[in-house]
Amino acid sequence: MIERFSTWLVRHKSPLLIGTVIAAVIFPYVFTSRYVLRIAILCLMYCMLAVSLNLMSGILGQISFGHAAFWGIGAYTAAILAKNHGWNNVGVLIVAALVAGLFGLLLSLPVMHLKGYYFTITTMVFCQIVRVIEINWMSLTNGPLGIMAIPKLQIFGQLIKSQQAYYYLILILLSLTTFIVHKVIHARMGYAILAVRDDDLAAGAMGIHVFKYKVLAIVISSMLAGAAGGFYSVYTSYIDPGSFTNAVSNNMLVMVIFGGLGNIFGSFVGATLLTVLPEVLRGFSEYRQLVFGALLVLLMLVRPEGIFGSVNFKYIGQRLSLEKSIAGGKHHE
Amino acid sequence: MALLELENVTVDYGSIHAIKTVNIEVETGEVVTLIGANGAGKSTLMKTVMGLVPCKSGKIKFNGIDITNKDTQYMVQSGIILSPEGRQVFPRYSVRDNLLLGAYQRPRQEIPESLETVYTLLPKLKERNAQMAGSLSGGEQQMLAIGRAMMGKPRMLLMDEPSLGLAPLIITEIFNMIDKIRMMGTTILLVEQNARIALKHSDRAYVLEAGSVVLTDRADCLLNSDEVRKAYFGGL
Amino acid sequence: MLLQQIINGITIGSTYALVAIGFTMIFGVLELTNFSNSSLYMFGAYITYLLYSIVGARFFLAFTISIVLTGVLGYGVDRFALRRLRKKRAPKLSGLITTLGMSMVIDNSVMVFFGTDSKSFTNFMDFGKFYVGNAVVTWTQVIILSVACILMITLSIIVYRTKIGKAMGAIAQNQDAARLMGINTNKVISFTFIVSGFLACVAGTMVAMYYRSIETSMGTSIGTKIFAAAILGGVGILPGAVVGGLVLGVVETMVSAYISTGYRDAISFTILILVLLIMPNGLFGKKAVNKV
Amino acid sequence: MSEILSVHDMTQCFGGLNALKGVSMHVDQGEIVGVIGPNGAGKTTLFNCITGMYRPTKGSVRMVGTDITGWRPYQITAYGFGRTFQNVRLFSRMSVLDNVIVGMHISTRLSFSQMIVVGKMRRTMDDAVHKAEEILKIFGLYENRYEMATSLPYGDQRKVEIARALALEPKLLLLDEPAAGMNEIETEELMNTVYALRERGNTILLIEHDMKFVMNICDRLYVLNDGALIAEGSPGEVRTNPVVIEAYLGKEA
Amino acid sequence: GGQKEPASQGKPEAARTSIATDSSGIRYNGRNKLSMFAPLTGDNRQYGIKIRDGAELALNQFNAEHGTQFTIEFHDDKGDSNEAINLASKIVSDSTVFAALAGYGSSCAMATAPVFDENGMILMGVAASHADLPRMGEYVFPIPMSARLESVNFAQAIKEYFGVGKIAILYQNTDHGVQQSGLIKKEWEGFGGETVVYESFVPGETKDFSAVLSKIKSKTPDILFVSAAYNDAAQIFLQANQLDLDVQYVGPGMCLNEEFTRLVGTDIDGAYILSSTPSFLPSVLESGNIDEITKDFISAYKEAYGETPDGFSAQGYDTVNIVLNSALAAGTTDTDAVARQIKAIRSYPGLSGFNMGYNDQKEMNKGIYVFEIQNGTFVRVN
Ligand SMILES: Nc1ncnc2c1ncn2[C@@H]1O[C@H](COP(=O)(O)OP(=O)(O)OP(=O)(O)O)[C@@H](O)[C@H]1O
Ligand SMILES: Nc1ncnc2c1ncn2[C@@H]1O[C@H](COP(=O)(O)OP(=O)(O)OP(=O)(O)O)[C@@H](O)[C@H]1O
Ligand SMILES: [Mg+2]
Ligand SMILES: [Mg+2]
Repeated sequence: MIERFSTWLVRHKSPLLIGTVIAAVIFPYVFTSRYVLRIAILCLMYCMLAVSLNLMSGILGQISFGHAAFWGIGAYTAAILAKNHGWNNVGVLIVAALVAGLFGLLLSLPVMHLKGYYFTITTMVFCQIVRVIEINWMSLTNGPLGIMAIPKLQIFGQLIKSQQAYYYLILILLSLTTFIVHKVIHARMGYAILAVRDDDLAAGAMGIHVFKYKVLAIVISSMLAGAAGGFYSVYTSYIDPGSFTNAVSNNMLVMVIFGGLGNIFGSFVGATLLTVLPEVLRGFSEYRQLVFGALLVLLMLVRPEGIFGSVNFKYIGQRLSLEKSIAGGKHHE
Repeated sequence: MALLELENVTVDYGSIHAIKTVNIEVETGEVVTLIGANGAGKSTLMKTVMGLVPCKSGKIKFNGIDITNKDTQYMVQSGIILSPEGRQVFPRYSVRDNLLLGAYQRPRQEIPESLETVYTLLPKLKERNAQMAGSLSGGEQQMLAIGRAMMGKPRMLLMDEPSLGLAPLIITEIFNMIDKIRMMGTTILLVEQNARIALKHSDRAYVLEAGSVVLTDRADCLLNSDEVRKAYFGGL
Repeated sequence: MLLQQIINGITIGSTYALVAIGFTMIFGVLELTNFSNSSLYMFGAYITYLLYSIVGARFFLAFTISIVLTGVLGYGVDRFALRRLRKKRAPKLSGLITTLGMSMVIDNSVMVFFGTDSKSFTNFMDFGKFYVGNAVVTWTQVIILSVACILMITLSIIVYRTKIGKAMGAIAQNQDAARLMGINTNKVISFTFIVSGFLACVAGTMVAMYYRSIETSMGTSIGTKIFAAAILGGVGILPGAVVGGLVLGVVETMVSAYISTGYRDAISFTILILVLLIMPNGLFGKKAVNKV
Repeated sequence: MSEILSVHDMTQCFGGLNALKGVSMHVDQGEIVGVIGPNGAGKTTLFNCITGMYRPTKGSVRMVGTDITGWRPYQITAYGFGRTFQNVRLFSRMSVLDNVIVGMHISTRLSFSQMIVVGKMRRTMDDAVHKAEEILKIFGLYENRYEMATSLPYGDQRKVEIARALALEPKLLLLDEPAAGMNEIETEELMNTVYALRERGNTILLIEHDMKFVMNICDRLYVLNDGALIAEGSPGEVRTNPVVIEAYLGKEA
Repeated sequence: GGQKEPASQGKPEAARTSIATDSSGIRYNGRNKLSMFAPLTGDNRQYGIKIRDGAELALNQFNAEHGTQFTIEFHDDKGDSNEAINLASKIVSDSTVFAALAGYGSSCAMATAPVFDENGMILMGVAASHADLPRMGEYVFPIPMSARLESVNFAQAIKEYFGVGKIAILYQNTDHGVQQSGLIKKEWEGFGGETVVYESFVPGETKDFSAVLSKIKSKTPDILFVSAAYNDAAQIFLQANQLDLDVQYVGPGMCLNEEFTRLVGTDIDGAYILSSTPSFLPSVLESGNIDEITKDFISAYKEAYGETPDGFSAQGYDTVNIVLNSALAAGTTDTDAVARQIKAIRSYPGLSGFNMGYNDQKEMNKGIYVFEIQNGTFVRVN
């Protein structure tokens, strides 16, 4: 069923894309409720995080249980810059991305030696380390008290405050992220990264500098997460270490796997579903988490590869064009 | 009554029809070969018999009993054993452990004897007894896969391209061995690219093309048939 | 003080070891990251606690039934979720998400049923304490370490010496080939899960007795430590899990005694990463066969 | 004739096992050279040492006069060696076409100044697709180009491997049992392809157990047994060498 | 700031007219709802449930007594500040809500305060003792004693009972723990006392304290002050006992519950507990002379929920009563008017402490209870 749906999606790619863009742009005018907007903003932010994590875990194939660490590093960087150094223009997002990227670089060094599970555990532990530092380094992070009253972002000397403005900001960031990851996959670098995922030994035999591409993918992924963190911090204006835990990392990974490893569209679907679902389940009150867990298991049983895990839109598109050309060829005969 | 019967078996991989209503019979004590080009569906057929790939329609009977889509371990219990395409050895186990796993279903006391038999047939394995299977050379792994299948003491042995990657001398030995085990009463279904030698050692053969049986006859007839010669034997 | 700290470290380490054995069995043997393991550990402790009051304060009876029930739950995790995934030839990662979901279900069921407050748990292994030099050692600590070792030895024998153990390894390396050997993969995997349930219950109950309390977060708080211990010792290597747990415990204690309690985890985990950089396969892991 | 590859005194030990014992050999421009020998003789190991997959215990490898011993595989590939694997190692979640495009990693490299030219990157990739399709046509896999590589039958997977190695446009192509899993007709086709490659100026070093293939196609042969070189020469010489008959070919051949 | 309108307008007109006024004479203007967010799932569920029950009880009693039509709704925030902000956005969009109640923990209250402030809604920090909370907005009010005032009083009490000596402080790394212990340390050193060990731990991730306790032992302090939740505090004292520590144990008010006494048994008799909230344990109540209000509260609570209340229940109870009484006094549910009433509270007969009242900085001030553990129960000694 999903296969047929995917084919349909590919077939109507352009109108769907345009429709989505229009819908996304007019959304805040249709839904003005603060709550709906906040959920929408978080949704878009998690899409950004999921897409960036997908680059590391789905496309490079390095399963990470520590993505929240980069998000947190970005958030803290932005918060500290904005609060302590009065620096609250778009530059903070870039610096947040850079700092997170630096840590990504640090984390990617072990990948030269560590494979599979060993890397995975390293990411898990890395997240823990970062959090412990966030909690303990009082002078920098204000520890468990968190950083509050983070100044709002200033663009062209204009303090942006409204929910709508932040909605558009994250929409732009998400588009940028998607654009970057999409470009990465479809460029020469993407072929190399995918080859490394499938068989790094054979990739080496194709002249691919395996280590370089692993590092590149991880750094890009962590930078994007860092930017999302920077956004989060200026948007909510209060952060504490409790937001960047392993549980949150797990949640991000669930989004990606759920949507389908390696499929960007899947990450959108996964992130959206898993952000909206807990809100929808509010009615279950104390049974909410229980129901959520059960649904997770159930959905995995129905689609073990994740919703779009076994779908490759590029290949569907290629096959469709092939069919078309064959049909066209017959027509001419 | 035939030992193995395939009645109108069809197999799909999603939208790809790999096997299309195939009928095959193998009598007790026979050696039967399947030949066909790449992608004809030979390996798929073998996997289907073993229950590794679901059979979409049709029936597979072994010894008169319907075994369609049963669990693989049930096939092994009833005495069908496959030496699979691509070796599929257990890379982190030693050669000896791999062989012992081959005899997983059999009573403990019979194992030493079988082990000896395999070691005499394939002395290279004895030499490499304690080495990790994953570090063996390609040919050595192929020998191990064959040896491991023999350890199960099958009533019916399915071999998917046994000669793959083996040196000429060993190929000869493997086929001599096939002659020997069929003497002991084992029925054999063989898939081979090396059709010439396979046909020399078998009673009958089926020719598979794009998932269907297009021809079946006695092996020596096929060996001399122009049609087969043109399609499968090179001009050299 | 050093001696005391080493003893403290070994004790913490042996609680990690106790849980890590069961985890490593599934982790290494079946190559599945079983997130529900720490939930089973918590569940086991709670069930013992519950049964103890139901069967009228007969501890060993309660303990035995609890072990069985946790084993059954372990079986359930496999039977009702993972087995279906195997049947569909699902990728290994889907198993991971599934166990994560299962773990949420188990955790939250316990939370709803028992509440999240800590419960006091009587220590039935309290045989007093003795002194080595001026360091204090309790008999409970000795018992926990011994049980960890005994379990490790027993399981090692099962996994490395018996036929079913060999079958587990075969399944981990190549499931299809294992089926072709006539191995009943479902049965073997169920067995593994049942055993891991037993172990989780034993671990949970003993740790509960040691700290004389249980709480619903006991599983999650120990989660990362267990992964770390298992990895440190080498994936799937049972004695490795025990040694990994002990090493982690001692390092942690040393850090918290001589450097900082707050930064404890950060420092001990950094040490873990450094160790892995030098020994990429853990303390006991063999280099993977990588024939080209 | 210029020397493409020369191996000197190559030795490889795995624990107590000596898989290669002081092997020396060379391949010249435009040659097709075969390596044969019984199973476990060390042929694949020799390939692995040449391409940097293993670090030889002793000995050296030179490519067109440059000492490449100890280089990493990707460096060696970039410098001019392309290989296939005995156990097919395709990129399993990529299509046939993409597998071949990965093989063009080196040739599609752009300098930074080229990269900023608008559309240059896209054109390079389009060219790569085009070239890859041409290569697939040679192996009769053009029709299957959008299929997943691992869903192909075994014999075809081997062809994709060769196509992928060819896409590297290597100075020397190393093929490990290219004809395994192919029937006689297909083997003949492959032979023709290899001939055609030689015509195009490719130099090839190959391992093969199919004697017809080897004897017909190779200019020279090296025979390994138990890690040591036991014979070398033209196919005619090797075929009649009693040591080779004893160790490898058997009486019938 | 002037009068601010809630974010969303044009909401149920019908509701607005039907509950315009009632027998109490309050002008609702369509705003008669309290909205609480607290952890109803997750590790802090136990606290959230207690707060919820206390709040619900208070509301029902209040309505019954005054014939008012106040309602209350509860949301689950998992104790997660992110979810709390989601809920805050939801609450401020609801035009029938006039005050929000942040349940457990300061971080949820702190995180949501700007949202409520921006939208001119009252936010009560039911269990948020963060010293900075009152400054987070004009309409933000804490119910527990301010961490700053509490710590000063605790340090005073310790000095009073045990003299100025060597103290070891072990605290949980949460906002509460950090503030409390930091301030106590400062105060203590101001007295001329010495802090020999000052260490933190991450709650929920540390169960074994033997390492740091051995370290404390070697420094031979006179007093060990622990700032932690009851379960961790119990662990720390028990493990200290195992290691034969010879110090005076002093614990925080969070220990005043039944489970704590069950965990420690009679093992730590002689330990002191300092608290700004009272204890509702039967044993304590039997011994002490308690007022009628408390007695009624306990019996009503027990009847409704089958459990004894604790400090959190009392805080939930007090919060609702403070808000509703202020509304009653103001005669309206208008934010400004109600806030003015709350701000003016200087002495309130609450259950969650004695001598309750706000100071000019809106900080909550209370008296301190001192308990000693005797025979496994708390005995009030001041
Ligand atoms: N896992 C799979 N998914 C999709 N299609 C598959 C899969 N495996 C095989 N096929 C297709 O099924 C058909 C038969 O394949 P099979 O492997 O049985 O051929 P074969 O006769 O064994 O070929 P060879 O001689 O090369 O081994 C082929 O068209 C192949 O592409
Ligand atoms: N990584 C390794 N560790 C241990 N032994 C190895 C390793 N790689 C190869 N060997 C051993 O070295 C010997 C040579 O292996 P190699 O793969 O080179 O043989 P081969 O000549 O290619 O044989 P075949 O024709 O069967 O492929 C074999 O006996 C093999 O067991
Ligand atoms: Mg096949
Ligand atoms: Mg080889």
